[in-house]
Amino acid sequence: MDKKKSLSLHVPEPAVRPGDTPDFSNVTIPKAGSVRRPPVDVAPEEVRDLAFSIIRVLNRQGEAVGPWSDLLSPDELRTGLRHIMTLRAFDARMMIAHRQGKTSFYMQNLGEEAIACAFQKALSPGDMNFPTYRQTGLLIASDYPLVDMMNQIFSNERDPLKGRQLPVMYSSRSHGFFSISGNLATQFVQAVGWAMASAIKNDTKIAAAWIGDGSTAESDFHAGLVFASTYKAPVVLNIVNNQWAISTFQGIARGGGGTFAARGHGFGIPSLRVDGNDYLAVRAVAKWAIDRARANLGPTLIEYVTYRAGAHSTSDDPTAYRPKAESDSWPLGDPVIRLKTHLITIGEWSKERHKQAEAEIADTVVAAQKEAEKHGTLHTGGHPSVRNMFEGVYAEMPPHLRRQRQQAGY
Amino acid sequence: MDKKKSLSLHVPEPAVRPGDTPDFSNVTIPKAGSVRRPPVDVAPEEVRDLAFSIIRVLNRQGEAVGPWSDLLSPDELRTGLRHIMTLRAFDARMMIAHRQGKTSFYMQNLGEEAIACAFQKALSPGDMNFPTYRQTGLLIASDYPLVDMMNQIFSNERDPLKGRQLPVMYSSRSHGFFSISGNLATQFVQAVGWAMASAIKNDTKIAAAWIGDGSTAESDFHAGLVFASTYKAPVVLNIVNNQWAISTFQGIARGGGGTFAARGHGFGIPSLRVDGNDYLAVRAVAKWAIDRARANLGPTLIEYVTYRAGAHSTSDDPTAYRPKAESDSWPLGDPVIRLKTHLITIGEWSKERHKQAEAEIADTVVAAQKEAEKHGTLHTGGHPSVRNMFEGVYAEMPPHLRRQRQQAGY
Amino acid sequence: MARKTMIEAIRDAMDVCMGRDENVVVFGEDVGFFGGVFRCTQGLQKKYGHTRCFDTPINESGIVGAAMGMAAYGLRPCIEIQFADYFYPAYDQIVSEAARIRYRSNGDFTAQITIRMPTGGGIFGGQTHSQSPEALFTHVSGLKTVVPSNPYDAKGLLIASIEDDDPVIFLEPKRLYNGPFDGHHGRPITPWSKHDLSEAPDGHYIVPLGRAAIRRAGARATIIAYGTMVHVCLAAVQEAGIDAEVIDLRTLLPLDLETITQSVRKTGRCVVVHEATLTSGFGAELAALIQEECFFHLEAPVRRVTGWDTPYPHAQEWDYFPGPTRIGQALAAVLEV
Amino acid sequence: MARKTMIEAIRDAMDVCMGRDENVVVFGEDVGFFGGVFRCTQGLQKKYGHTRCFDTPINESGIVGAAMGMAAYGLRPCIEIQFADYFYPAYDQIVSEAARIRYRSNGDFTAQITIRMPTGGGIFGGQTHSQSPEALFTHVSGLKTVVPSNPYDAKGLLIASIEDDDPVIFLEPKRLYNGPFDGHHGRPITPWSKHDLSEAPDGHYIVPLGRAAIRRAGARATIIAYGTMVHVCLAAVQEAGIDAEVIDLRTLLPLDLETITQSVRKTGRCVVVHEATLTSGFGAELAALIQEECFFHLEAPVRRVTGWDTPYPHAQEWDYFPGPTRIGQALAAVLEV
Ligand SMILES: Cc1ncc(C[n+]2csc(CCOP(=O)(O)OP(=O)(O)O)c2C)c(N)n1
Ligand SMILES: Cc1ncc(C[n+]2csc(CCOP(=O)(O)OP(=O)(O)O)c2C)c(N)n1
Ligand SMILES: [Mg+2]
Ligand SMILES: [Mg+2]
Repeated sequence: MDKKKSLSLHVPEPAVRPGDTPDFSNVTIPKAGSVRRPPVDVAPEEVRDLAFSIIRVLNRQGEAVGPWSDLLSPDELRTGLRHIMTLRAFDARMMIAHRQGKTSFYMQNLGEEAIACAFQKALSPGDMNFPTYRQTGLLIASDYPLVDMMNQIFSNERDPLKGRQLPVMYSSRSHGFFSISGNLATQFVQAVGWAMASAIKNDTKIAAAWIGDGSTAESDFHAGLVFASTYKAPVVLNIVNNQWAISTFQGIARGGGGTFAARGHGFGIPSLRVDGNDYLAVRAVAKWAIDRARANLGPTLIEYVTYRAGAHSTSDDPTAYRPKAESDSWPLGDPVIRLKTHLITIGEWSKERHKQAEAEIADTVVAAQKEAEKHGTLHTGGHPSVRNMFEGVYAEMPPHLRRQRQQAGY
Repeated sequence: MDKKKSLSLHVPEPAVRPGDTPDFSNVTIPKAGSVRRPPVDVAPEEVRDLAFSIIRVLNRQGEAVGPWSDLLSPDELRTGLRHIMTLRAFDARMMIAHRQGKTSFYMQNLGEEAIACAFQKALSPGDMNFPTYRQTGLLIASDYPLVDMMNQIFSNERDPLKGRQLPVMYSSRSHGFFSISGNLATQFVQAVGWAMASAIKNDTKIAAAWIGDGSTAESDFHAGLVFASTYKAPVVLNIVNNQWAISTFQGIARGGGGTFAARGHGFGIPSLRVDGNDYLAVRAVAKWAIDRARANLGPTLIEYVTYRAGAHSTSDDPTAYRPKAESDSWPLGDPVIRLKTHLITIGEWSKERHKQAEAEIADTVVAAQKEAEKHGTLHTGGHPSVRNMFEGVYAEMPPHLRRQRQQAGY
Repeated sequence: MARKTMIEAIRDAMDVCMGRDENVVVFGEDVGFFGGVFRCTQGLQKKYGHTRCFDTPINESGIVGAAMGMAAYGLRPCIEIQFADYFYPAYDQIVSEAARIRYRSNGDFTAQITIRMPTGGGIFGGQTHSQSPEALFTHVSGLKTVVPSNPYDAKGLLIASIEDDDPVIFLEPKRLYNGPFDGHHGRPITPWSKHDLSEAPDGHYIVPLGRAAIRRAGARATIIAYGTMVHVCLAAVQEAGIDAEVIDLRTLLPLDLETITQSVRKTGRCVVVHEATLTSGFGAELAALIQEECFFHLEAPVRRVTGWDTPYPHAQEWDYFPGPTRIGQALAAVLEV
Repeated sequence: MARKTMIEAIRDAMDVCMGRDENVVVFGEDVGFFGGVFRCTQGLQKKYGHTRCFDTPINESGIVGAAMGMAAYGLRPCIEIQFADYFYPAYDQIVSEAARIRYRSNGDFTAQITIRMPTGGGIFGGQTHSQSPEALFTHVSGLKTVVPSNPYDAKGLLIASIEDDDPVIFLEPKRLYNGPFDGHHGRPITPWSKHDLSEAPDGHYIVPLGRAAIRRAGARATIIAYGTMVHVCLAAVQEAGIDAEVIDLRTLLPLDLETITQSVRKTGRCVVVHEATLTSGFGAELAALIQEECFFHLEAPVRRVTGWDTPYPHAQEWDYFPGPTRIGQALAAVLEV
């Protein structure tokens, strides 16, 4: 070993940048149906390989194949399709509403819709999600009213959160959706705490934690894994790897780890990777992990491999840091098209029905928006009273806040 | 899956508690010499097994065996023995000094002496350790003056840290020993930053991070792994698993992970486990990791399997939470005895020489203590001026501190 | 016999709450089998089982974050941070999560969590076992901050905190755990059994949050303190022979401003005392409020006696600690004007 | 042409420092190729290479912790926390490490680190993109805290901060990035090019830390502010037609107490303004100091105009923001007495 050789810093860089030709040749995509399905009580050591593969059900022909495929009825599939189409339509409308100044901010789910929508349908009532800002599908798939989401986005007089929160930072205990934090990763260990509570109370409910690829670098991701592994908490730990964290490609957070799913190995947590754009695969893997948690077998880590097809948020322009057409060349395709193709392939759907569904969904979204706008948008119409600004800081308003509210004239 | 079955919380418990018979039958100890030694440029994936075994060199007969054994000359071994004996003698004196009220606090290294002493000798001048409070061996093995350590412990007028720091929280840039923090784990990612700096400057120096088993649960452990893995920093990441974190057994921090070394796997960092009570094994593994870092091959994680034979600190009584005799039944033995036996076995040492060495070391330590006590102990004799309390908060004293110093009358 | 040390009173408060409400759970580093490094949770695991009182991994953010999730579920966690000096890794969970969850979710989720931490110096703990970080909590809307000065209050305030539906930071002056401390560190420790306020009745009672106590009525000046400093101030007043009123805040937020202003309007002079560093300490808020509210009653500026603006040094501890001498000087100074 | 926006001035400061000193490195989330979400580091990676300006994993504790290690090695990191609202996970590294390393190691190791963070509201950022946490830094001995209000100062203060041998918290009022803001949110944005203090010379110059600037001389009252609030206060003074002196602190710690006391002794009346919440905000320290130092010159209590003691709300942003009206009212109130 030549001790005199000088060191150099390795700074990971994405393969391509704006102007380059998109290239995903480094992403190995196993054939649909090729990954085995172990029993839920499998020993973690025996499924290490599943963290380095990708569980896929839908093949290029739109067929559902392999051991993870035998799950859903055509009705369930159509419901799933409706959910992801609704989410996409909802996003599109809200992006326009943002451009029209009806809200200050928006974050869309484009390209990732299948993940949260499918996961939610694998949960049972009473289970609790601890989501990030990009799991709106959880609400859609649990039939949370679109109009309430819009009321929140518009910060209007019916906003369930009284204008206090940034748009899309929903909260709904009744729909199993924990209040979203702007501070990344905090929810990850909170989910574990919720699951521990359920176990302490000998309940049957389980929790689901959500985090983005970039945010796995945050410390509370570690805290979550440590607590989940120590107490074998009934929780599903979900990592949505959409390849980007604002302008930062996943290689920065992932380092030399191969995959994000592999993070679970140091904790003895079974860790699976799944095609996030394959509704059937997501739902099957989600069910596996949820069953495992419910059977008191402890946590499971799931990495959803997907691609953030849109901008990070309405404050961001991705053409500054990645090729414009990168999204189109993403090898796992589009979740709507893949599910639609599958339904058509099995004779349970058609182009016409799809068109019609699109129109119906558009109508539903537009109707909800009309209704929401009656109650105001950010700068016009009804809005939450300023009194609300002072309320809810504590269960009871302490004297100093009462005084401040009076000073403010409310 | 019966969804109605109720959950329950798993809280890990040690096998035995005070009153029980010590039992380490669950600790699998591979035969000395049985673990392979891969080349330093091995791919991390190819050494996963090394995180689940224990690299050992010294067998029960005191022979050095296997692929990690061909390293040290008899002189080096004798130096090593002197270091660990000195540390032990030093600790013993300081424990007494504490009981005599000469210092407020002390933390000993009993049972773990080989680790830091052997590691330090594998480093090169200019390399930097980021230690915890239980790596005093780094200073001993780099010939830091005992009297300066005692001056610090006694907070006397020669205390290099001017009485500002808790005893044993040494700092010595010149001896490659970063200032110890009372806040656990912070140093772990700092070491990675130091190593990154060395790489940025195309230097040849490397860093070593240190952490206890319990402290791997802290978030900065994760931060360290993330940064080390992303930038392939030239750093050796050391976990000293001495089985206990104050009263908490290692199962709480380790959870279901099997070993602490396995934590590296999720980051693609080669991770080795080594017999921490085997001076030769520690030194060989340390050299392997240091060579790797120096060759710009990136970080290595090492778990040292050892046992905290003493109390956590002078504020602690371990008989409240573990069997009194647990230490005696620790299957990896005592580092002093094992190295001594080896030297005798190879004909390079004798009981007599050992006795004589013990006496010499005792003299050296006593002489250092006499010298240090001339300059005061915590409550008697020379002590740092109170002026020092106000100095060194900033490079230059700002006006408000000058005013406060005057108010205080200094 | 209801005389208790601070430690016993604190332990008893948790015991009472765990006995009355199955949703109360207690956890933290070393709090389970061992009963905590200061033994405040001793016996609780044995009595209530290891799923209601347990050890955690050493991750303060995880401890508070897990408590957040448990509170969202409906439990009522009372958690321990081993020393107040170690809350920093949990600050994000405390500030961004616990303090704001009710507000941001419009009451959909709440954080009925009590976070206990031993605080303050006087035990030669050096800069990482001596801190008084209360001002870092009082600046955060949504938190309540409590600092008891005696066993009676400690028990009643801790029960009130655990039963409170908002997150409460409960700072335990570790120098008071085993006896009142008047700042004369050279003298032998007085045990709590000799102090009236160690009479902490068994069973349930509360000391309501947000109410100060007047520990000594007086006419010539007002001293405002909390925790250890209450005892040091009482000693200083006695030694100075000055008829000062000594207010023990007990709760810093919500603050009992009325008790303070009433007293200062009466005395016209005020000294604020705490162990934390001066700049941006809680004394700044007190001085600011008092000059706002009592401006025309003040005969002299409000003076602050506090720790210096340095880390808490190890060997110079007693030069750092704002002892009776410095308090006496400040009293004299406000009276001189 | 040396007219610059705040963003350009900040970028230029880093450029100048990186050019002069190879030990200056710049990193943080999205600061490398992209140049930061506010584009303050745009072009630096291209110019100085990706080992001197680079993206980091999203771990604020890691960012500051790595910078600590680099500073121990001898580098001079200037790092970005994407929003001040996200410094909390790094608080332990800032408070327990950066702020104390010089002291605890007796100068053996130091933390010459500048931590930049966009701060303040006014962009509908809601509670997690609007915070002003300065008081959480001013309470920490060993830190310096800087808040520029214009491009000239931003550049000079940032260079001074990077060259400073102690850790500096550099808070950038994001509402000022693209133009001065007088609090009238309904009006179109004025660009910096129209403002005198956008004249920030090219090359190296410093604005020394610890010195306030008088932005408007006046006789009847003193207004103390920093960052965005300086402009809002100037507007309020003009609109109220009151001859008030407006002090821009620029550095909160070390504080330029002399400029403050001189002014208040002259005017006898003082209003302190900041965007952060009231309780235990930096205004409390200012009010406490002023009443201590200027007691006999004060004609009226020092008044604080600040954000309310609530999280920063999204839709009610302009009711939260302490705008010209509230400042005018406070001015009138101190003058009434
Ligand atoms: C503690 C914290 N640090 C930084 C940010 C700023 N931030 C918001 S989103 C984001 C990127 C997150 O990326 P990822 O986790 O991959 O989620 P994605 O947006 O891709 O869904 C960053 C850095 C934040 N919100 N909180
Ligand atoms: C942030 C922080 N949390 C808690 C503590 C209190 N504490 C000091 S040592 C210790 C146990 C550490 O155990 P381990 O990491 O196994 O090291 P060991 O003492 O066994 O060498 C704890 C909890 C601390 N110093 N810092
Ligand atoms: Mg992402
Ligand atoms: Mg240990």
